[in-house]
Amino acid sequence: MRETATKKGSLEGFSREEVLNMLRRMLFYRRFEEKAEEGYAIGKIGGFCHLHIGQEAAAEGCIGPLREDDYVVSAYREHTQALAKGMDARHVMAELYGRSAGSSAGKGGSMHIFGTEQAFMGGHGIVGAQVPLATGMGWAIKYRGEDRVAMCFMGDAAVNQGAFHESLNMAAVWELPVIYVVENNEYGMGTAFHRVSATRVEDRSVAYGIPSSAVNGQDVLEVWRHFQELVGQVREGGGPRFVEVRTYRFRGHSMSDPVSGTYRSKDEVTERTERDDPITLLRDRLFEAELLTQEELNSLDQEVRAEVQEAVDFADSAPFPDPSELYTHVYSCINEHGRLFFDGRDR
Amino acid sequence: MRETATKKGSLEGFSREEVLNMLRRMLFYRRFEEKAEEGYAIGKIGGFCHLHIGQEAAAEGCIGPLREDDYVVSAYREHTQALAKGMDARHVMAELYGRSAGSSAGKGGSMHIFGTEQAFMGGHGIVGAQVPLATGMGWAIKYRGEDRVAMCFMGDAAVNQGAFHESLNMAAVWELPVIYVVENNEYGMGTAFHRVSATRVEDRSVAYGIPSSAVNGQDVLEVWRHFQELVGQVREGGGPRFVEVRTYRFRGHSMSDPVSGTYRSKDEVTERTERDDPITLLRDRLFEAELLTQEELNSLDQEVRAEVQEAVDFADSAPFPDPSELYTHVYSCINEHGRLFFDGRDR
Amino acid sequence: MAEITYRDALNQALAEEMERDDSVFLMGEEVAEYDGAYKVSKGLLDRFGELRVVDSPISELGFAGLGVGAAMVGLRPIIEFMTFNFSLLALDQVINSAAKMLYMTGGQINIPMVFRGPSGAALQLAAQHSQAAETWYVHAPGIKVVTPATPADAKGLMKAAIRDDDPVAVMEGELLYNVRGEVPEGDHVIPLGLADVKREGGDVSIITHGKTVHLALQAAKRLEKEGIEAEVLDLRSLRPLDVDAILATVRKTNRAVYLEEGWPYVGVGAQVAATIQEEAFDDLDAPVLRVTQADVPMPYAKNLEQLAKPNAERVIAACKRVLYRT
Amino acid sequence: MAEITYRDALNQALAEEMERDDSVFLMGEEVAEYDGAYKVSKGLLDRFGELRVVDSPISELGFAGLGVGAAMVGLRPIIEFMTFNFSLLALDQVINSAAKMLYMTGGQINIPMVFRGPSGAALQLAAQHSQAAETWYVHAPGIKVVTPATPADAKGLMKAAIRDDDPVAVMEGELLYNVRGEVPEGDHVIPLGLADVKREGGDVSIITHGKTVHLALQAAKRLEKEGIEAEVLDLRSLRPLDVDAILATVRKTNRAVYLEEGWPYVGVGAQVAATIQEEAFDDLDAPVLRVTQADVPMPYAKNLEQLAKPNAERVIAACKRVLYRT
Ligand SMILES: Cc1ncc(C[n+]2csc(CCOP(=O)(O)OP(=O)(O)O)c2C)c(N)n1
Ligand SMILES: Cc1ncc(C[n+]2csc(CCOP(=O)(O)OP(=O)(O)O)c2C)c(N)n1
Ligand SMILES: [Mg+2]
Ligand SMILES: [Mg+2]
Repeated sequence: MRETATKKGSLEGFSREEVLNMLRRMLFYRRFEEKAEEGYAIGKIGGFCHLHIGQEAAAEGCIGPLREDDYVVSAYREHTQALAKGMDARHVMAELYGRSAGSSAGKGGSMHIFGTEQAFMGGHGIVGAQVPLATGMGWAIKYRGEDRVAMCFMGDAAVNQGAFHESLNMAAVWELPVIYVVENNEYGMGTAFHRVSATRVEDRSVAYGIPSSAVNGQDVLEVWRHFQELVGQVREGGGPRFVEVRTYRFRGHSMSDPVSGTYRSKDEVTERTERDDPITLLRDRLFEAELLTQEELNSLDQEVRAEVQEAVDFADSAPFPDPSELYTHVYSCINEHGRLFFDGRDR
Repeated sequence: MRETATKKGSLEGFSREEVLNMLRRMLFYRRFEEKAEEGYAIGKIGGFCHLHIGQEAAAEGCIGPLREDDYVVSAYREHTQALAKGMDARHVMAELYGRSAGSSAGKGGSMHIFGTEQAFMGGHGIVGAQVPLATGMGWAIKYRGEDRVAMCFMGDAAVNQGAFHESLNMAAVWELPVIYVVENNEYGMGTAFHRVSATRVEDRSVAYGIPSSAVNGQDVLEVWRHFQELVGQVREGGGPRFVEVRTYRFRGHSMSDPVSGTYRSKDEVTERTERDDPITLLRDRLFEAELLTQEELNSLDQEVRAEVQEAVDFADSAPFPDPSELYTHVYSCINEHGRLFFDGRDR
Repeated sequence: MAEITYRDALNQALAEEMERDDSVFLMGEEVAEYDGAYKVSKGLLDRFGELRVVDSPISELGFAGLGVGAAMVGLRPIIEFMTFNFSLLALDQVINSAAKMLYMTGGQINIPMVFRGPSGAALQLAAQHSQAAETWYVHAPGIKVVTPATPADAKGLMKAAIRDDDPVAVMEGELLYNVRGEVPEGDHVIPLGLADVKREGGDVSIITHGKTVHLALQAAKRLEKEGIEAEVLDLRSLRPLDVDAILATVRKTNRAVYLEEGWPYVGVGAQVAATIQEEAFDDLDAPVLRVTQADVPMPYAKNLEQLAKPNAERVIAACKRVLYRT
Repeated sequence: MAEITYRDALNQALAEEMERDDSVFLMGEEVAEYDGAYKVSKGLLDRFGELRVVDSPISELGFAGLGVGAAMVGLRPIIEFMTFNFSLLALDQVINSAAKMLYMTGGQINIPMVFRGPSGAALQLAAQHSQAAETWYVHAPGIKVVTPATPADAKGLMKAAIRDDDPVAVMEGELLYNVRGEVPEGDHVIPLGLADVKREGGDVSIITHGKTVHLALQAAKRLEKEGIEAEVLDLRSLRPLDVDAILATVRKTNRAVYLEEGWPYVGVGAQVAATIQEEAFDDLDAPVLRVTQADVPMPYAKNLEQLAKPNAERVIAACKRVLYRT
């Protein structure tokens, strides 16, 4: 189907257009996160804000091969995954800004981005809690006899949660169509993975008999190719899969945390961000293959920046939620009898 | 150290005395449980009562090689393990009878047998909850630089609890002196292990890099030998171990559950109880090796029965807890100020 | 109307709703092959097959979360906790996922699911197996809680819970499963949030929920012999809570006792007493008193357990105290 | 007396107690190398080494249970929850193991341990990260709960909690860590169960605990301008609960408002209101009112969050209502 790697105008079997598209989208994620960073710095965004900078190839390469109706579930470092799944950047940014036009009407914020129309199922703040949820979506797919796939993102530290264990066992027993993706960025906050785990991430699915693999998460082409294959297997009824995507967190854990410190040195971060930037890596390969010029890149970046700026403008000019929204969306069904709220609001 | 298996007057390297002792103790466990069964039938024992009948070799063979000050922690099917660890049968039976002379002063019952003097640390009713507790004891051993061992029993179904996963990871990371023992009696209540687990019990520690092994849990000599080795390794700082002890539950899950039914056939139970009785198996080998006669066995059994009967008599004649005991042991430290109880008892 | 057990009433409700709506499924430990630890799901596996009646591993956090995930995409899971004691392990998913989902998605995702099973003490099950779970569930906005006391209420509330579009915890009682009573056949649905006067009386109100409704009725009968007419109000639903019914009975009798099987500190009775004094302060002729489990973990010994549980004597004494008849 | 932050007061308490008793250790996420997510354990790793200050994996149920196990054999663990929000995952070990252990062992095994960390909302952390945990902990007999509001109380209560032979939950506040105040040096221990009158006044009692003590003081100041003298009673300890102090302030002012940052339904305020009307019925000139978080999951948007949290206006309004000044 794809052109071969050697063929002119292509890269490792991906057409120029496909690769440029990946580059463009990764740039878009990067610029989006940079604007989130900025928004946080100037106080437009509050709370905890976890950036995906450095890990864009995971968003692009894992989600890219999915179908629109496949489910994606994630943790709190999910902005770019939401974008990758097709959510409108304006609604995501407005959510970060806590505005009524936000995807969760301003009620969720950075950690709780949801877009049901794009089957992006959040945005969960309790480490590991999304793993049973994704498993439940896999269950629903099986229950209904659909050929969808549920993809569950988690961080490396999440594999030490009980919920992870219980979920993978159930997925294996019932052969659910779930791909569990660990984005191993080497740290859970300030704790290096190996300090709190006796084995490699990759080894963590053996106990459930779930096929495991690992990819270089900074190489979007490798990630994409690998996930394309996995998604196919799972869609065809192959049961769950487990993947370690090896990556690196370029920023602090959240906007309130330092980029380096007692837990990782400045030098380490400098070295890794210089060496392992997924966008730079792809750019250089495109340059090398003469599929992209600096000018083309510049204009790509201009486009992307404009698009992100538009999202920021949208967010910034959107109204805050109406005070009356405080009490909506607590219950979807306000029963005819009895009282549901106990703070005296109806008195 | 031990005599060889071929030597006369011995069995597989154990002296006649050692083996007879094992037989005697297993008989003791059996008779104890039969009396518990009886006590339940006549309403002297209430609540949930889980018998260990058929699994006696696990109690004897795993705990036998331990030192007095090694910790044993278990679930709710723990009567014989408490006895194996040295607890007085009278206190255990009195606990089942809910009397003040019971090991937990009648407050714990069948599921909560504790004997701190014998380092028997319970008796826990929430499936899997004892696993972190044992891990904490392992932590304390390491913290204090002792050479004790903590042994943690659990059922096959318990390996699907998140607490299991979280604990084994910590034990591995910190190299704690804990032996995790899964008594695989093939069922968790009415659910066959393979119906709710995608892999074998034995495979469950791979993800943590904890050495794993399996033994025939109906052969007390094999169990003993294996655990003697493991205990030595762990005591010498070898870190945690994981063992599957393959056994079979001869009775219903608890006294309130049927022995067979939709989940396992009567035939299966008959076949297995006939084939796999750890006491019969050992007896036959002793007969065969001409280390025991029927008369000797009979008198052994008489002794054991008398001892158990004494425990029953003790329990049955012990007083119920004094009503004032209702409020003791809630707090060990009743603070000078403020109220700790809110049911109006002090008014 | 047929007289059937509470257990069979629940079974009917489950079967009828599963028949009516094929997005409803039941998952939990032993619910399928074993027919349920307490046989509530008897026959459902045969009738609906193993995709709709599912034996889970002992992974409360996991399968509760699986239920929430399935509900997120439109199924209507019924998650059975063998008992609510074990559901403490799952509380994170109940509160942080199920109860908060609708809010944090800005209304995008509702969770139409049921958590069910027995709550509270049975007989001599000791500290870890005898716990009333109401407080842990009812505290959080986003979830609803019902506590049927009779077979008819069990059927009617279970059906309403399954049809409700929000997460509903249905707290049953192990000691209720064999209770018999008349149950309307067919589509008997009791709206959530409607309390029920189980006995009328003008002198004092015994307000209660769940299993202790029967105890309240016993106490009322004995009080009658002493010339005291107690009204017994069964809340049936704790959230939504029928505050109107509570205030109505208090306005009628001017004296109230809250009876519950759980612990007192931040128990349901604390909330109801606080509410009554907030909203009917001038109607009260005496403080609202509470009769609860003794404020101790449940002891195993039969005699201590009896002392720990609320009993008719204590209810009667409380009623007399609010009537200043001591 | 030095003026230091609440954070440093806690740090002092931890360091002094670890110095005093080498069976005390601290375990939790990020407590060691990272100095604590909120820097409460700053410097402790260097001082006490990695056996006594331990970074755990993100396994709340596991390491809480590990702490209980270590306590069972005589260590005195301090288990830090990065925030109490995450402790819902560990609740089974807290309630079923820690709180019930002494009872179900018939007095053989006490659990001398501390669970600590921030509880309640900070700023814009949304539904899953903004939860007050009091109700889930205080409900069960066997556990104690304290909620220091000032640096001095933080030090004094933390030290008392570590020395107590029962499990004690110390609920701190993320928004309190930077609060400064005078803290006695050295062995400053505040007995559990002693409430503290943070402000005297004769017209109305604002009873509260934890973070909202500061809000109560603000409200009292504003009320003063309107000629209303509010007494502010800081409970400090929720279990043991200083009921005498509660009754004393109510007997003095005859009017009380409970202020808390958590949800209302079975909140601490419900218990305190119920207790007041039970035990000081005739002293009340008005119902006890409650000011709480809005009964909704915490919203992210800044304006909604402000509306959701209790504020001075609402406290003032409640005070005026119980004074019938509206
Ligand atoms: C159950 C739970 N415990 C602790 C936290 C606090 N916390 C948030 S993110 C995080 C680290 C997670 O690291 P990892 O899973 O590797 O994901 P990453 O942040 O690196 O993407 C921690 C400890 C939480 N949100 N939930
Ligand atoms: C967390 C929890 N869930 C459910 C139960 C109810 N329960 C008690 S024992 C049991 C089966 C356990 O089986 P297994 O671990 O194999 O041990 P066995 O009884 O066979 O010794 C179940 C489901 C419980 N006690 N705790
Ligand atoms: Mg990470
Ligand atoms: Mg078993």
